[in-house]
Amino acid sequence: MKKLMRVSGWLPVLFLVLNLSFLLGTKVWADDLAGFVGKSGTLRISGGTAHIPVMKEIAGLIMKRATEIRISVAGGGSGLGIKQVGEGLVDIGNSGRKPTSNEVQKYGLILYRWALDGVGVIVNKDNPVQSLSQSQLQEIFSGRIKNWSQLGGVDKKITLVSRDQASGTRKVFWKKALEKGDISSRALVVSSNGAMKSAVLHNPYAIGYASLGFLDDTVAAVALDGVAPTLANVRSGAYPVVRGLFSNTKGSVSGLTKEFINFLYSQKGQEIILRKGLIPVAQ
Amino acid sequence: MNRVYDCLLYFSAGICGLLLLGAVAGLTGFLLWHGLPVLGLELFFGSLKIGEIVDVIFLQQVVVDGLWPAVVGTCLLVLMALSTALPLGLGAGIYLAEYAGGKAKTLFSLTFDLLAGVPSIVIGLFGFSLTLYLHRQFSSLTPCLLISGLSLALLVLPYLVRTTQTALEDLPDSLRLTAAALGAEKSATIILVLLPQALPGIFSGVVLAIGRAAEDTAVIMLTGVVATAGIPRSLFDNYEALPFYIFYTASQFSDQHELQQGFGAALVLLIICVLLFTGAGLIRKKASYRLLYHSK
Amino acid sequence: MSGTLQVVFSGRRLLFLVTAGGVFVTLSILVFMIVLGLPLFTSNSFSLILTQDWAPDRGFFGIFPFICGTLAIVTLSLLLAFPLSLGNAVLIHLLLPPVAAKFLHRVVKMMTGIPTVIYGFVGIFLLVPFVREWFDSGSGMSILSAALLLALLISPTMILVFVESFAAIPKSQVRAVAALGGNLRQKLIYLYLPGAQNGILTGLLLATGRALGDTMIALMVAGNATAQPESLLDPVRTLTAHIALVMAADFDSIEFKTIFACGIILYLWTATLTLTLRFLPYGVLKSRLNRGLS
Amino acid sequence: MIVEKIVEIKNISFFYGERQVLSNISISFAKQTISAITGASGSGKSTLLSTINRLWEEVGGARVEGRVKIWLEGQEIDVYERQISLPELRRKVGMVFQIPNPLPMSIYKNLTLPLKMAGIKNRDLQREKVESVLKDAFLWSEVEPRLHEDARNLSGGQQQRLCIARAMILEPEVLLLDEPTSSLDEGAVFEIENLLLSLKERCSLLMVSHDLAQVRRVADSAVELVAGSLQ
Repeated sequence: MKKLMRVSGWLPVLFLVLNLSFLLGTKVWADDLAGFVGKSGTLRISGGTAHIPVMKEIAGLIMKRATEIRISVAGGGSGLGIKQVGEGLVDIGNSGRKPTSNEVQKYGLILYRWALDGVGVIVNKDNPVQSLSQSQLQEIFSGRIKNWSQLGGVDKKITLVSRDQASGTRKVFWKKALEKGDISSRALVVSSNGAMKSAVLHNPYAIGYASLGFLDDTVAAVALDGVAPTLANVRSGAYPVVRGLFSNTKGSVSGLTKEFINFLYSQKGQEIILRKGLIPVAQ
Repeated sequence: MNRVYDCLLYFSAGICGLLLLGAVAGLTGFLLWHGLPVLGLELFFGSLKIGEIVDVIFLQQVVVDGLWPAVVGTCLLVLMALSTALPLGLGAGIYLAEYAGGKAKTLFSLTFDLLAGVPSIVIGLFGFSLTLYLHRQFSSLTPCLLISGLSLALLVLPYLVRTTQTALEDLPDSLRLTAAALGAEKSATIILVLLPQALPGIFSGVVLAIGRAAEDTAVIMLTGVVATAGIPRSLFDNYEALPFYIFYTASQFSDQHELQQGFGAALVLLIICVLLFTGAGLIRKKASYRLLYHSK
Repeated sequence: MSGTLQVVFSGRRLLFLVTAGGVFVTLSILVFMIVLGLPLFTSNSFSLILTQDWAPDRGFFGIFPFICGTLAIVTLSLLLAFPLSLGNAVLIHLLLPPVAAKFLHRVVKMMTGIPTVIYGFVGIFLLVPFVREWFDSGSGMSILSAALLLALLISPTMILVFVESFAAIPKSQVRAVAALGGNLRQKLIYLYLPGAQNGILTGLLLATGRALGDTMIALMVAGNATAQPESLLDPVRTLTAHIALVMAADFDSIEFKTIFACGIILYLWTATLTLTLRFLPYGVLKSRLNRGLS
Repeated sequence: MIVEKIVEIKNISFFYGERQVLSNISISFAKQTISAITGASGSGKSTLLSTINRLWEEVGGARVEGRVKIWLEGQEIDVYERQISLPELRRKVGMVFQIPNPLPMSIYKNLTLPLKMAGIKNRDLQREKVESVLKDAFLWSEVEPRLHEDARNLSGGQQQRLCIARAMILEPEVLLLDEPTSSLDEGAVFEIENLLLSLKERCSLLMVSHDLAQVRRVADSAVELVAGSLQ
């Protein structure tokens, strides 16, 4: 009992500190984020992992400004994003492929394509093989070419890295780069673009594929039939393995979800998208 | 010839010891080497200044590039799991030790043994599918802190039951007889005599349970933990947690800074868990002494 | 005071309900998985799931490679961990001078507190590159890497159980052998190993359970490839890792349903282990086990 | 008559931690006799016995000062001078304990274990020795049909005779007996005493006992220990 009294004696002090910090926390800003200030609530985002860097950055910005807002960002893959938003488990479901008309109809999805992305083949920086033909790529991923020496590289086994079934990146890569050819079951399986990049970064003999947003100088992007996977080549249409990045909602939305989607198309939002290595698309 | 065998025995046992110690030293050394340099306020609060950190603690400021939300998430998880499992575990433990008898006792304790053996990912799967099922009934429920906490409670429940039960059963019967001879009812015997005596044993079970709840990754991975969420405002929010942060970073860090954060997080979790496990014995001794001899 | 007593006294029924609740939940885990996996039993024959390969692109949803992967990793880790644990238990209980033995015992106890995810984390950055370069085969993410880490994870459990069961051997018997001129090796062969048989088996079963149930190490360092393994250096996917990976899939798909098959298999395996343990005659050891070990 | 010594204890002091259990004891025992050590419980009788086969070393925290000499096949050996390995010493100096301690294995295996440990692997020889030692212990007729049953199923007196047989199977020169009958009933005591008297020809027996009547019945000589010193 005595203990309780002692604790309750601290309450006014606590209150004061709380209020003070609240005053310090609310500063007025006038820019694209202004729409969030004063709002509160929770926004759940999940799905495509190519979207994550952009989503995380924006979520951080918003939460820092409007501390009553909570935004959670999860991965899981495009398939999961579409499914979860459809079932109402999240507010925004991201996908790295266009949801099928079946999915759109079933759940009444509304699609927002806010960026253009390519799927690039990546190898370790130290790998001398940095250019492949499409047919070579298909042979590699089907497991028919097993050793880098067959491609003019070192005499080491090739480590294939692939993604799981829920991945939109996998689907696009499989369709457009492999032309629906086999992917060997000996391939390592990772569950996100980030994991793909770090797998290739750490294994000098690995080959994988990832969103352009994840390509930087830590890994080597492989030119496909002589065309490097760069933003410029995607924009010009020279690089073939291209896809849109979608954020999907169930039906038309309002409030926080709407503000978030709008921010993706705002000037600041498009800046962030570009900075993360993707090509922003106007609404 | 015998001498040769003897030497062989000493030699191979010695090798085993060295291998084990070497592995542990390698593991902790590796984490310390990479983790110690980043251990500091920045690891937890990112680029925030000291003044802002106070705001963080009162939820007026958000940490975006630090471990703080994960630490808070893990603490909340442990709290949730324990506050659910402790009363249940104690109750079931007392029942099994003092009331149940015959077939019921065998059957019940067998079931708790079964539960103790169920892999954590299967418990996570259970929590996840239960959520899916409930979501179809009440659309507002999604994987969240509440579900994770309850699933973890399920994970640690058998530890609590078993430690309570054995702590009570290990007490000498003379204790029960003495209490009975003094005219105490069974319930009074349990509360006033047996439980205080069994407390050290029960306590070690609680510590074990905290450790399990804090380190488990498989359960929460399926039931609501996410990479970025901030501090949860309610039981129905997503959350971050230390072990998941470590797993996430290990597989998909994008730069050196994130990797460093991962090492920092691993070191923090290691320190927490090891302190919990080794400190438990110490506190246990002290607690039982205070309880039994230092009454005020 | 009497108020509290009253509550507990009438609370006998409450205690029973609590206990029964725990029992109910344990059983409902299995029921839930069977119900949710039901479409699997009806639409696709269950035996196909158990025996086929995993190739969703071609319509194969078998989890056989994952069963193989799980068994391969668990077996190898036990093969590695058993002698290691026995050696350390012998060191602790018989060979080392008291101070050193106490130190090693402490370290082993501390090891039980190391989170699994940390083994995985260190494994990725320390062990995997090592295995890749040393054995010069593929990615380094392999049965071997996972089994090595898993061996480290399960050894403390085994060592502690072994030491406990060595300690449970009556001093009088130890003296008898000593008085007959038995040296350490002979004590071990003629007294400790046979005397601790049940303890050793218990330790092995407990460790097997832990190894079977582990998710993080396999998920992080075994590579998760869907092919059937052919060598120790092949990447594999375990049942547990399959659950963790595919749970992100479309809930209505067959792929998603297969994780319930994995769940059921894991549940049945661990239940068998628990039942075996339960019917081992291990008397004293058991209460010791329940108290401190998992 | 010249008495041939078998064991000589010289200035033995024994410490258990800080506590001194034996202080400066010197005594010698004659060959092929039964020598008794008597005294109240806690006077250090058993400890004194354990200094001869160094069994105290099995328990931590103890320390010994002084010397113990034994004569094996006429050769003088200092027990604490590493002239003889510990296992070898214990094979030559057998010991029987207060509470019978058959090992958790069959009767037959209890008896062959010391042989195996001493490197005697010949099966026929083992069988032969088992039979003769059981006969010597007046146990053969009782246990012959159940040689392969658990030794712990025997009665207390039988167990103790088995333990004596087990100690004798290596043909030790000295047999240490630590209150060998105190846990047994009267009939069994009588049988054991008979057995001990019959063993006298083959080896020297050192027996700790607090039963003065027993000492009078079987011992050729006796000394008394009081609080760790000879009286």
